[in-house]
Amino acid sequence: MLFWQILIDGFAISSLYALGAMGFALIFGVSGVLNLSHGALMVAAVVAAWAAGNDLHVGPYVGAALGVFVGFAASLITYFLIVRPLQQSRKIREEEREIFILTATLLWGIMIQELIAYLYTNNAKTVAPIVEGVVSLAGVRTPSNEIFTAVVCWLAIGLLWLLVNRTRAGKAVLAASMNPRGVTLLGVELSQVYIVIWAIYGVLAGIAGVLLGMFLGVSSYSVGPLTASAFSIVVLGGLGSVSGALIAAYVVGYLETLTAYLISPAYRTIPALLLLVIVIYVSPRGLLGRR
Amino acid sequence: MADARLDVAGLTKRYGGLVAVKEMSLRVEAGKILGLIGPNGSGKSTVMKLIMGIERPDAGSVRVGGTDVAGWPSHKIARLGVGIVFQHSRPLHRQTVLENIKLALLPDRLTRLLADPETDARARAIAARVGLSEVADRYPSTLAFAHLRKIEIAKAIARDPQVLLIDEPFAGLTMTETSAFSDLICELRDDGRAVLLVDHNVKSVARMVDRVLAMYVGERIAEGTADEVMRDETVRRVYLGGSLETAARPESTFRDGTTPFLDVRNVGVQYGKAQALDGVSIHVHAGEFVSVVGLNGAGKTTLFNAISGLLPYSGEIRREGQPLRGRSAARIARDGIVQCSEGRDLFTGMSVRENLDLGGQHLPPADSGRQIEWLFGLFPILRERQRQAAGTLSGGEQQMLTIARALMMKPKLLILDEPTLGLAPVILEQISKALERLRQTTPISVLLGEQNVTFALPHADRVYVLEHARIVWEGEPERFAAEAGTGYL
Amino acid sequence: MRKGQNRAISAAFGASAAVLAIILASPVQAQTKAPIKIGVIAEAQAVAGSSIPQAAQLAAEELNAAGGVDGRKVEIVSYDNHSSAAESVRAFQRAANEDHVNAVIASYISEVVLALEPWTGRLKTVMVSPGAASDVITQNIAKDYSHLKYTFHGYLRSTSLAQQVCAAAKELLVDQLKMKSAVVVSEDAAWTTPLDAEYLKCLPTIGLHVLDHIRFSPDTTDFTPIFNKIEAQKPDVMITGISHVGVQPTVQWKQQQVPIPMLGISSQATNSSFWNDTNGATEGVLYQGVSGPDVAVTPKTLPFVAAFKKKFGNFPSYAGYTAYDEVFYIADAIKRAGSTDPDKLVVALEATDYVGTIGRVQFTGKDSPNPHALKVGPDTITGLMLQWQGGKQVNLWPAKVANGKLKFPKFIKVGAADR
Amino acid sequence: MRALSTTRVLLIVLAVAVVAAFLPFWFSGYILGLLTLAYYFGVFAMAWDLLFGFAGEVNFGPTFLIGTGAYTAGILDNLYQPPIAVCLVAGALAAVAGGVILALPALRVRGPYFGLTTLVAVLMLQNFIVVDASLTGGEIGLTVPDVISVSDATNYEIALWFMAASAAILFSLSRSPVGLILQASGQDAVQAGALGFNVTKHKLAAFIISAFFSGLAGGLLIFYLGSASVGTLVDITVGVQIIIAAVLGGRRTILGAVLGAVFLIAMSEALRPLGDLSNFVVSALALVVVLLFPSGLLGLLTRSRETV
Repeated sequence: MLFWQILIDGFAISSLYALGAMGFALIFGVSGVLNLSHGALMVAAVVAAWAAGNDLHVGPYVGAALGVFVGFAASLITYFLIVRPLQQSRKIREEEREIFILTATLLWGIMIQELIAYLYTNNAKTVAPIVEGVVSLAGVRTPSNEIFTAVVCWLAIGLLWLLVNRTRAGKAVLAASMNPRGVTLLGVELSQVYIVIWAIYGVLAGIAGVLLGMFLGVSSYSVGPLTASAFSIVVLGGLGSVSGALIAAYVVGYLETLTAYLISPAYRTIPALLLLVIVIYVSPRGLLGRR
Repeated sequence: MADARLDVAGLTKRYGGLVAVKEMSLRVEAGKILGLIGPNGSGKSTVMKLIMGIERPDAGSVRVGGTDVAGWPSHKIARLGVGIVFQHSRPLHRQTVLENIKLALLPDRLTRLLADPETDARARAIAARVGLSEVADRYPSTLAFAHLRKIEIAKAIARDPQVLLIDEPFAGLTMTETSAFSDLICELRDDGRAVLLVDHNVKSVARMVDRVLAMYVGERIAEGTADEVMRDETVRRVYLGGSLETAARPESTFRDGTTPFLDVRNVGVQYGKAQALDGVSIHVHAGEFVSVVGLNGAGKTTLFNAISGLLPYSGEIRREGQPLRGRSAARIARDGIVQCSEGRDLFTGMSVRENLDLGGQHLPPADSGRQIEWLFGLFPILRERQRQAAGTLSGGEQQMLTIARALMMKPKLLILDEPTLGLAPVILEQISKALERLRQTTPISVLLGEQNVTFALPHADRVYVLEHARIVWEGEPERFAAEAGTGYL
Repeated sequence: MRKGQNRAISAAFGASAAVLAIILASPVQAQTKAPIKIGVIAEAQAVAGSSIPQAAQLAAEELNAAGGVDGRKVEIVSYDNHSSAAESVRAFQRAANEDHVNAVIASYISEVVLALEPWTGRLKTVMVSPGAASDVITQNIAKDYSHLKYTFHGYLRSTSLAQQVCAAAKELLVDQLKMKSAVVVSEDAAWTTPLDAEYLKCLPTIGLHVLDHIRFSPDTTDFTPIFNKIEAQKPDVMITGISHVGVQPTVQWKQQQVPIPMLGISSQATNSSFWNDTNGATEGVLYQGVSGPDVAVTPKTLPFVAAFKKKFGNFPSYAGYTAYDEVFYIADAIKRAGSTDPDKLVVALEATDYVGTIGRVQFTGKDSPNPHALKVGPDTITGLMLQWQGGKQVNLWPAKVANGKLKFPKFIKVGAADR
Repeated sequence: MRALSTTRVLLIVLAVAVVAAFLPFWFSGYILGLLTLAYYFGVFAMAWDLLFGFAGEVNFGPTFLIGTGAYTAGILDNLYQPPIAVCLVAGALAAVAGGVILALPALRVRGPYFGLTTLVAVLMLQNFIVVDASLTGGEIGLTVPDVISVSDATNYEIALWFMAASAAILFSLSRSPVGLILQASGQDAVQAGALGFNVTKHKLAAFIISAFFSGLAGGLLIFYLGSASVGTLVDITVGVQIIIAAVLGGRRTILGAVLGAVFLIAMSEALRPLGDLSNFVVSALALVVVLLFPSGLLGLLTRSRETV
């Protein structure tokens, strides 16, 4: 019973983690950017979906779509307003570019967070779920929404896989994540690849955010923890490796669930952090890192 | 025997399966200069790093004045009296030249909060010694490249090392600077130091060295005086290849007259202070096969990257009369000037077929399929390897894939940067044949950059020699051996 | 209500408080005397906290409209503490040293009030808390009365809260529904330590056997393991002690259809916006309150709610009621003391006997183990037990002010079978 | 800046500090309180600059050191109430121990990976504080029974002179032979090693010094505020604000960090009328500076001769 419980709950939460972290990994793989406003983008999507339901009184589907759109738009704004100017700035030394991008995206995340707290208070928000009720899975009473979350996550991951492996633009993106110079030499404009990946990333973060909003709920305080969790998953999986992030998300998700069930919910995140420290120390490239 | 300041024996270094240095032995006596030469990738820089303790050797001994220091951390080796002059200078930019020299004079102690009063005088003396007196109080960023190199020398000799390692002493220097620099090195030798000079070819160091040791793929191939080494058959084969057969078509047969397909005029490129290209002019006619030969570091890659739009440059690069400046690198590639870079830039995690498809992504699917069939004809091995990940191919197969991928773009001009790097002779043969077929059966122009002359000359219609950022010779391949060959060693 | 706590230093640096302008049509003669200044330090971005300055403002306006205190106007100076103890200290220092307020109304978070408590003695400034619950606040006063006597606890102590929950649970659950067992589940915070201790003491006395006692981190976002663990023990009810969290456990409780009712302290549930925040998941949640929007606890309650709703467009949080009353009884104490001298003000406040919106306010004496706490009981403050039903907060207990019947959503299995 | 000798700069620091020491005669307690905080954050930012600007280590976890120092001092005071000085020393020593722990991976892994370990260190500390609420006061804060003084002016003078002394020490250190070696080690560890410097030793020393000042300032800060909390001392965002102060002021200048910290405070004070939006605007302003003037305020004032 407990076994099935952990298996099912861990799967749902891990799928969410995976979706949230994959876009993050993709961006790092292609452009070497660690976007520390990640959590803020996700929360923005949740709050948009929530506000659409509460203030505009739209249905859950429209609300969710609006949330995803906000994630998408916020991601592109982040790229054009913050990341691109820093990537192209000639005033910044190459070896310091990284810390500038990290600092700027973090500041940007704080701005989004403060704006949300100002407009909608820092109370937790939950998005009206698209599906309600519970079903029994292997004797475990499971909310339909939890199943829905896992299904949508895997649909999105599957679509991403198809996009990357079955379309020309997607192939170019994948190729760019392996060797950005290589695609330039093949006549692909990297600047366009960047726009494509930030758009994909925005949609993924938006979907992950809205699902999280339906599943657990978020507040403006979730910004930091969400960024940190994506960050640790991506590091664990190996910076820049999308498939590594997928695996790491499940490692972290199940480790957390196991801890929560078997030890105490209060210690939930600690074993995952310990694992992270050990992995960084033993193999800084993470589980599947390339760089 | 006993007075060998530096005595290296059986030194071996492996990176994974690759043996970078294999049982190297060398000795340098006080007051002597040993030249360690070898083409790119021969392991000579690794030897230097092993001596300095920057890398740990897997086997062998490094004796400095009798003490075996193999495996020591580099600061301890330095304190035992070994100094190194790096090829790339990275002075502290916020400190003056003098302060940079003072740095090297400081004791390695945490408690030293005030410098000894005599440090200043000693630093000034060293500055005077290497010819930096006039600029001692200026900041490195305001200085010429030669001065930056001198700062490196000054730092290296600050601790009065008995063994001095110098990596590519003349890279990026002009003729006059080179001669001033070699005088300085000779003076340091006359102080009674043992000097190890690491460089690409014998010629550049011939004037100063007492002995030369030539390396090739991690092993010693010859040792002796500069003349002996230059006459050595193995060395000649490594650098110049065997007998050369050429089949050049005269330039007049290319009918685009005064506006060649590619016209590079007076192009210069700077990396920081170093002049990587200096007033280079070359041209390639439509359908012509042009080789640019030059040693590693001469500027070939820089030239190709400038053409491909990957670097800012001065001067003018035109394609069919139209300036290329302002077009993005990707646009230049799409328009038909396609580069196979030295590092190959393959998508190692993707299959051979996927790599090729990416090359053909701008083509309609039908064209792309036809092009792949044609390429499988050119490189049959790739057909067998279609489903294999590019990263798992052998070096030669990877090189073929790189060329094939570039050809998928239906280029008008194909730029090949060092395609032979690290490849076995059998593979060279195959690539060579493919290039010849390309030359015979297609209208594609080729611009080939090589240090391997054997490979570069047979197909070439015309040859340029690039040396120290400049074009020093241009002509038909058959004239090369007589006019430029000796200078090439 | 706070977690992860992403705090910009800029915020840490300063009490970035918006001073609410208080410009009222005022009688000319009143302006000849200096106004009485009351500082309000609260959590402007939190729902429970945001009502505090609003309610205080409303009270000041009503007082001033009636001519002020001995002709002196009452002025509210408010500070946003961003839910941070350190910022609250900054704000308190500013209020005392810079703005020279005569008294401070501060925060619904126990930790904040505990951090401010020593400063009330250091800066000799009277402070009344409208919403913190920890018993430690008053225990500290007992330990060092001469120094900490400036602190008044204007909200129920955790122990009192627990006693009220027990009293309500006895009538509603044990007497009506024959429940026998409970699990105590609380967030890990200063205010729940005495709360849980009292729960564990009083629940068995009313006939509820405590099967387990769970404390979870206020950082928790996924409550599934907690609910599962509780459900496995098959209790009849969960007795709650939550304030910093609220939306997430409630939503997940509904989503997972945990078949066990929740009753106890759920501070966020007292807010009228809780229905929207949880998308209605709060249906059936039972929570202790000192007042409800439609419950006439005293004759002053409903007029206050109406005026508040008219002015600010929403209903006050629980701390809004107490903050409103506090302005009145601080003003009253100043009037009786005839001075704003802090020591005289303390004496006057200790003698407070004021009927406000939540009941009759009297403080325990300085010889009590909990000096300066609110007295509770049938004659003073009884508290309420309310339930969310169809988007409305319905009061069920005590019976004389009840306006509805106990009702649970379908997934709750009450008295089901033979546990 | 560059043209000035170390002694000159120190005299200027002294002069500015003496002038600043008279501010209590003109300014209200509230402004002094703000400056007090600014000075402590200035010390945090200077300590960070020593690690990043000189030793070249990207430390995203300055708050790990600060938090370790502050909480050690605070918990000690809570449990046994020894003299405050004892608590401060214990805090600084604990921070130094934390610095050594942080340095271990730094000497092993490079670049972004080191940055990650520092981030993880902060998360671990944060978790420890939150979970171990009975000892640390948990999420909302630890209240200490003792404070150094309740007088704004006294607190201000303590912070000012502590900051000035730290600035003088750290600045002299950065200009001293040791600072030079540190800078060389940070820029090119291989070359520094080849010049005979034990890079490990120097970097470790930098971590210890940075940790010492961070921990001491952290301890002083909680005995000024009377409380410590994750949100004000440990959270990653606090660390980022410290980094922002240093970057705003100008990296590799040590003194710029103080300027950045004071600027941030002045800004948030000036924007106070905006209420809840002030944090938003301060972040936006800092972002604009980062985007448009990467060399920072001191860089802007002195037009550093360093060119890329």
